[in-house]
Amino acid sequence: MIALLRRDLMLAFRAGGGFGLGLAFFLIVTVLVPFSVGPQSELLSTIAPGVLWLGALLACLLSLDRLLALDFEDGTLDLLATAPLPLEAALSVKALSHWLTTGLPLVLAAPVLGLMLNLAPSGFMWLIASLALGTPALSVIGTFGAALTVGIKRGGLLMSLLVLPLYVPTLIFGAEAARRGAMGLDPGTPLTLLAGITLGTIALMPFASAAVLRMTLR
Amino acid sequence: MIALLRRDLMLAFRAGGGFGLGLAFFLIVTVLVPFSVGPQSELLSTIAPGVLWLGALLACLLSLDRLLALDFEDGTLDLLATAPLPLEAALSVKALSHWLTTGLPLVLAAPVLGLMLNLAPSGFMWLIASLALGTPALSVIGTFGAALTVGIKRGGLLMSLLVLPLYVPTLIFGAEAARRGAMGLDPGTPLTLLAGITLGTIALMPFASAAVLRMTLR
Amino acid sequence: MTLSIQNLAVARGGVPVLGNVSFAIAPGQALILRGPNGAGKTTLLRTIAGLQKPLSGVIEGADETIAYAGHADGLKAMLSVAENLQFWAQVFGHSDIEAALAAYQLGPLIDRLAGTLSAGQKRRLGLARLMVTGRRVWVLDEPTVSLDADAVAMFAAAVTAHLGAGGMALIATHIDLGLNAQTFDITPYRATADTRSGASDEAFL
Amino acid sequence: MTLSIQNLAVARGGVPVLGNVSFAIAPGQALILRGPNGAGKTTLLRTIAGLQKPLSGVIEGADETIAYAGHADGLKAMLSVAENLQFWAQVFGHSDIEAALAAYQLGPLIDRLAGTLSAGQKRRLGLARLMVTGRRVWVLDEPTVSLDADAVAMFAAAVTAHLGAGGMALIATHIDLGLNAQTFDITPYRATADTRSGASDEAFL
Amino acid sequence: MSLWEYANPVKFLGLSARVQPYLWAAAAICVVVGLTWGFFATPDDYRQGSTVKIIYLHVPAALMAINAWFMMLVTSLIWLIRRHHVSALAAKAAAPVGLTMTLIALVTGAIWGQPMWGTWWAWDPRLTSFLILFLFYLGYIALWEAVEDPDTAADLTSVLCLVGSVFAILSRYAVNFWNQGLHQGTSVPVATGGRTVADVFWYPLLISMVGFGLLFLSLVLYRTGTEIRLRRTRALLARSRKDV
Amino acid sequence: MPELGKYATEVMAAYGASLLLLAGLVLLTLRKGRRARAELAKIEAQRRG
Ligand code: HEM
Ligand SMILES: Nc1ncnc2c1ncn2[C@@H]1O[C@H](COP(=O)(O)OP(=O)(O)OP(=O)(O)O)[C@@H](O)[C@H]1O
Ligand SMILES: Nc1ncnc2c1ncn2[C@@H]1O[C@H](COP(=O)(O)OP(=O)(O)OP(=O)(O)O)[C@@H](O)[C@H]1O
Ligand SMILES: [Mg+2]
Ligand SMILES: [Mg+2]
Repeated sequence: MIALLRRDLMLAFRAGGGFGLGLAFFLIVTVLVPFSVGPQSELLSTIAPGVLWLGALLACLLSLDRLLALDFEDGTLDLLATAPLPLEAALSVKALSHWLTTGLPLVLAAPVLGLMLNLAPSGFMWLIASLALGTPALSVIGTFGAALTVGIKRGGLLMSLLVLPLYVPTLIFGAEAARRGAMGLDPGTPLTLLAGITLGTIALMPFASAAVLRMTLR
Repeated sequence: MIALLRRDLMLAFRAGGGFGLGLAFFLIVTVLVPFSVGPQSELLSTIAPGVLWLGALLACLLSLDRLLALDFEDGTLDLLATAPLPLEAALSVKALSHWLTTGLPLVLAAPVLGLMLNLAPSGFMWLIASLALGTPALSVIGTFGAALTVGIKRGGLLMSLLVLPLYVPTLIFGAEAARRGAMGLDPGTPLTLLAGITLGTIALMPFASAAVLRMTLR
Repeated sequence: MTLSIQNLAVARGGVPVLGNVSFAIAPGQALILRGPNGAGKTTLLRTIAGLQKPLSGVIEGADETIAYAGHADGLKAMLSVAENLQFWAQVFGHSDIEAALAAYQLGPLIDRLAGTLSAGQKRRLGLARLMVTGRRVWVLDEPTVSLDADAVAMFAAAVTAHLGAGGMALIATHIDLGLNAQTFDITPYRATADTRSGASDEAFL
Repeated sequence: MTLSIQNLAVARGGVPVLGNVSFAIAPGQALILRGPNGAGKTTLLRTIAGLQKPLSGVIEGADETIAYAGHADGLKAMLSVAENLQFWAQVFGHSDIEAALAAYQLGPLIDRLAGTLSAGQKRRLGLARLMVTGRRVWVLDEPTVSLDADAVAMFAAAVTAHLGAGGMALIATHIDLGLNAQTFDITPYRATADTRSGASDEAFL
Repeated sequence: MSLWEYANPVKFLGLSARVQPYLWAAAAICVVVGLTWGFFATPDDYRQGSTVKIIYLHVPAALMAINAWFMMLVTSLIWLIRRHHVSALAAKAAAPVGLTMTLIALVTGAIWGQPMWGTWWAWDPRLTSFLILFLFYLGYIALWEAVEDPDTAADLTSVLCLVGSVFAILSRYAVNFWNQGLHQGTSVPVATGGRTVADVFWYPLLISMVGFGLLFLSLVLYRTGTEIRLRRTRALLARSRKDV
Repeated sequence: MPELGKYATEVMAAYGASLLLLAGLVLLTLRKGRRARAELAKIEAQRRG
C-alpha cells in the first residue's frame, strides 16, 4: 500500500507535473471569472468564496479523469485486482494520493486567489478551513465516479455528469461556511455538517468504489 | 473528408451519447453556481451572462479532451497522417464535428439556463448571438490545444492549461457582448470583434494545428 | 498444490464461449493452451486468474497463487525499468528484483523510462514482472508477442526454472516456445447448446 | 516505381538508432526486415512511412504510395467491422470492401463491434484495412502478432496477391511468414559514432 | 408458486401482455377524466385565478417523478440481491419515464411560477432538489447507455441508484439548510391523512394522480417488455452467430 | 372552453407542454417497442426456418 502511494505520487510529479496542473486550472478559472462577469470589485468580493469553492471543485473533478483510466488502459488494474491487496485499500490509497496531489495544493493556494478576487479579510481562515475539510470528500466521491466509468471510452465527461450531483451537499456546506466566514457570521454549523459528510464518505465510499470496480473489471 | 465527419458524428452518438454530455456538463456548472454563490436572484442575474459564457467554455474544453487523444491511442492518427487527405482538412473536419456535437447544443440550451439564472429578458437574444458567433472559435482553438497535447498521458489537464489563455479574448468579447445585451446597451462592437476572432481562427488555426500535430506524431 | 479445473464454462460479453473444460496442472508442470483466434483462450485465462466469474464449474487451487500476464503489460511509461519492477515486487511483498533483471537481460536498460523501450523490450519487462510476484502459478496470454528468438529463449529458460522450483504455468500461445510441456487444445470445447447453461442471458431464451 | 532507400540514418527520442541503411524494393517484390528487439525496425519503418523525419539520407518513391500498419490497428471499438473498413476505404477514395473481407474471412464478423473482437480477430481486421487503401507499398510492423496459423496463411496469401498485382511490401517480423522474399538484417547498421551525424543534439557535441 | 416465478422474462411477457390492455385503458380514462374535469369544470381560485388548473398536471407529475426513482431503487436492490433480470430491466425502463415526469413537473412549475412569484425560476429548496433529481436521472440513463455489457450495466446503474439515493437525501437536507423557499409545503400529508385543498379541486386532482400512476405503470410494463425483447434478440443473435 | 382570464397563456402553455411531453414519451415508447417486436420476430422466424 505504501508502494502504491509512493508510485502514484511519483507518477503525479513526473507525468508533466500532474500535480501542478490541478492548481493551474484552479488559478485560470479564478482568473477567467473577472473577465466573464466584469471587474467590479464589490461584485467580485461578494461572489469570491463561492467562485473559489466552485473552482476548487472543478479542478478536483478534472484531475479525477485519469485517476483510474490510465491504470486500466495499461493493464495495471487487472494486475492489482489479482494482487494480495484488498481493492478497498488500493482505492483508498488512490483517493489519498489524489487528495495529496490536488486537494492539498488547492487548499494552500486558495488564499492567494482569494486576494485576487477581493475576498473579505475575515473570510480567509474559514475559506481554508472549509476547503481543508471538504476536499477529501471530493477525492473520495470522485474515486467512486472514476471506478464507475473505468473502461468507458470518453468516460471523462460521463464521469463529470455522474459525480457533480454527488458533489452538491459538499459544495453547499463548504461554500456556505466560506460565505458566512467572509460575512463575519458564524460558520460553525455548516462546517460541522461538512465534517460529517467527509467522515461518512471516507468511511463508506471505498466499499462502494471497490464493489463497482470489481464489476467493471469483469 | 465527409467520411471522417460522418465517422466522428457516428462515434459521438454511439459512445454513450458523447454529444449530450457536453450539454449536461454545461447544465451542471450553471446549476452549481447558485449553490456556491448563494441563491439571491439579483446577484445571479448580474453574473448570469458571464457564468453562462464561462460554463459554455468549460463544457467545450472538457469535451476537447479526447478529440484527438482517442484517435492517437488506437493509431488512427498515424494512419490518417499517411492518408491522401491534407492534415489541415482533417483537423478542420474534426473541429467542425466538435462544434456540431458540443458548441451547437450549448447555443441552443443557453436560453433555458438563462432562465434559471434570472437573465434579463433583453439579454437572451444577444447571449445566443454571442455564443453562436463565439463557440466555433472555441472548437478551432481547442483543436490546436488537443494537437499540442496529443500523446501526453494525463494530457487533459495540461491541455486545459494551454488552451484557457487562448480562450481569453473570445471569452472577453463574448461575455462583454452578452453582458451589454442584458443591460440594454449596444453590443455591436464586442460582437464585431468576436466575429473577427472567429473568422481569423477558422482561417488560420488549422494550419497551426496540423503543423503541431506533425511534430507530435514524429 | 495442484491447480485443477473441472467442467468450467466461461462467457465473454454475456455469450458462452467454452463449456465443459477440465484439466489439472501439478507442481512442476506447464500446460500450453492452443486454439484458433477467437476460440476463447483469453477468456479462459481471465476466468482462471479470477478477473471474471465462470458461468459454472469449479476452479481449485487458484486463490492468491496466480500471477497473470495478459495482452497489456501494466507498465508505467513515466517510471524507469527498475521502478516499475520494484513497484510490483512491493505490491506482492517482495523486494529483490535482481534475479528478474538478470533473467531477461534488462541490466543495461535499468534506468530507461519504460515508455522509451521498444515493443520487445517492453514485453521482456512485462515478463520479468512475473518473477517478482513470488506467485506459484503463472497464467500467461501470448507471452512471446514481439519477442525475438533470443528473448523467447530467455522466456523458455525462465519458465523452466520456475517449473524446476515447483511452480506451474498455463500458457496460451500460437507459436512454438521450445518448452517441454503438454498441450491442451480448446477447440473441441467450444460452447454448444447443452454446455451453455448458466449464461447471463439464458433467462431470455 | 521502385522504393529506394539510400544511406538512411534514423533516430528515436533524439538518439540515432540506425545509420547508412540502403536498399531498394522493386514492384512485385517484398523485403523482410529482421533484427533483434530494440534494433530499430519500428523506427526505420515509421521513417519510411513518413511519420518521422530521417536524420540524413534519401527515401525515394514513398510519396502517397505507402500504407502503414504499426503496433496499433487504428480501429474504433464502437464501430462495426464493416464500418471500420468502410471508413478507411473512403478516406483513401475507394468503396469496395468485399475483397478485403473475403481475404481475411471477416464475413461472419461483419456486424460485430470492433471492440468485441478477440486479439487475433482485431489484427485480421487491421490487416484487411491495407487492402482497401489501394496503396502500392505496404509497410508492416510485426503484422502477424497474435494471429493463429490459418490467419498467418491468409496474410501470406494476401501479400502474395498484392505482389502479384505489382505491389511492394516491407515487413518487419521475428517469425517465419512463409513468404517468398528476400531478407534484410538491420543489425549491422546499428548507429556508430561516425554514422551519427545529423542527430538533433549534434550541435552540442 | 412464489411471486418470483414472474421474474422469468418470458413468463413476465405473458403476464404483462394480459394485464396491459386493462391498465392502459384505466390510465387513459383516469388521465382524460382528471384533466378534463380539472381544466373545464373547476372554478378559479380566488388568489391564483385560473392558474390553479396547472395543479392537475404539476402535482401528479411531481409525485410520479419521486415514486419512479423510488421504484428504481427497489428494483435495483432486487437485482443486486436476487439477480432477476426483469427487475434490472424494469429499472432501466422506468428511468426515461421518471425523467419525463420530472421535466413535466419542472416545466409546469416554471410556467406557474411566472404569474405567482413573478419569476420562472427561483432557487427554492423544493425546486432545486427536483433539479438535482433531474440530474440523477440524466446520469443514470447516460450510464446505462455507455456500458456495453448489459449485466455490468445493470450492476453499475444499481449501485449508482443506491449511492445516488443517499446523496439525493443529503442534498435535500443541504438545500433546505441553504435557502428558505417560496414553494408551499405539502398540502396532502400522507401520514396524517388531513388535507388543505378544497373538495372541488381535490377530486379531479385525485383522479389525475391515480391516472398518472396508472400511466406510469403501463409505460413501465410496456417498456420492460421492449427491453426484454431487445435482450432476447441479442441473446438469439449471439447464439446464431456461434452456430455459424 | 372555460374562461381562463388573464392567465390563459400560462395555463394553455402548461397543458400544451405537458401533453406534448407525455405524447412524445408514449410515441417513442411505442415506436421502440414495435421495432423490438419486429426484429425479434425476424430473428425467431430465421431460427425456425
Ligand atoms: C419549477 C418549479 C417547480 C417544481 C420543480 C415544483 C415541484 C413540486 C413538487 C415536487 C411537488 C410535490 C410535493 C409534494 O407533494 O410533497 C409540488 C407540489 C405543488 N406545487 Fe410545485 N413546483 C414548482 C413550482 C411551483 C409553483 C410556481 C407553484 C405555484 C405557485 C407550485 C405549486 C405547487 C402546489 C400547489 C403543489 C401541491 C402541494 C401539495 O398539495 O402537496 N409549484 N411541486
Ligand atoms: N464483448 C463481446 N461480445 C461478444 N463476443 C465477444 C466479446 N468479446 C469477445 N467476444 C468473442 O468471444 C470469443 C473469445 O474471445 P477470446 O478473446 O477469448 O479469444 P482468444 O482465444 O483469446 O483469441 P485470440 O487468439 O485471437 O486472442 C471470440 O470469438 C470473440 O469474438
Ligand atoms: N524515446 C526514446 N529515447 C531513447 N531511446 C529510445 C526511445 N524510444 C526507443 N528507443 C530505443 O530505440 C531503439 C529502437 O527501437 P525500435 O522500437 O525501433 O526497435 P524495434 O527494432 O522495433 O524493436 P522490437 O523488435 O522490440 O519492436 C531501442 O533500443 C529503444 O530502446
Ligand atoms: Mg486472446
Ligand atoms: Mg518494434
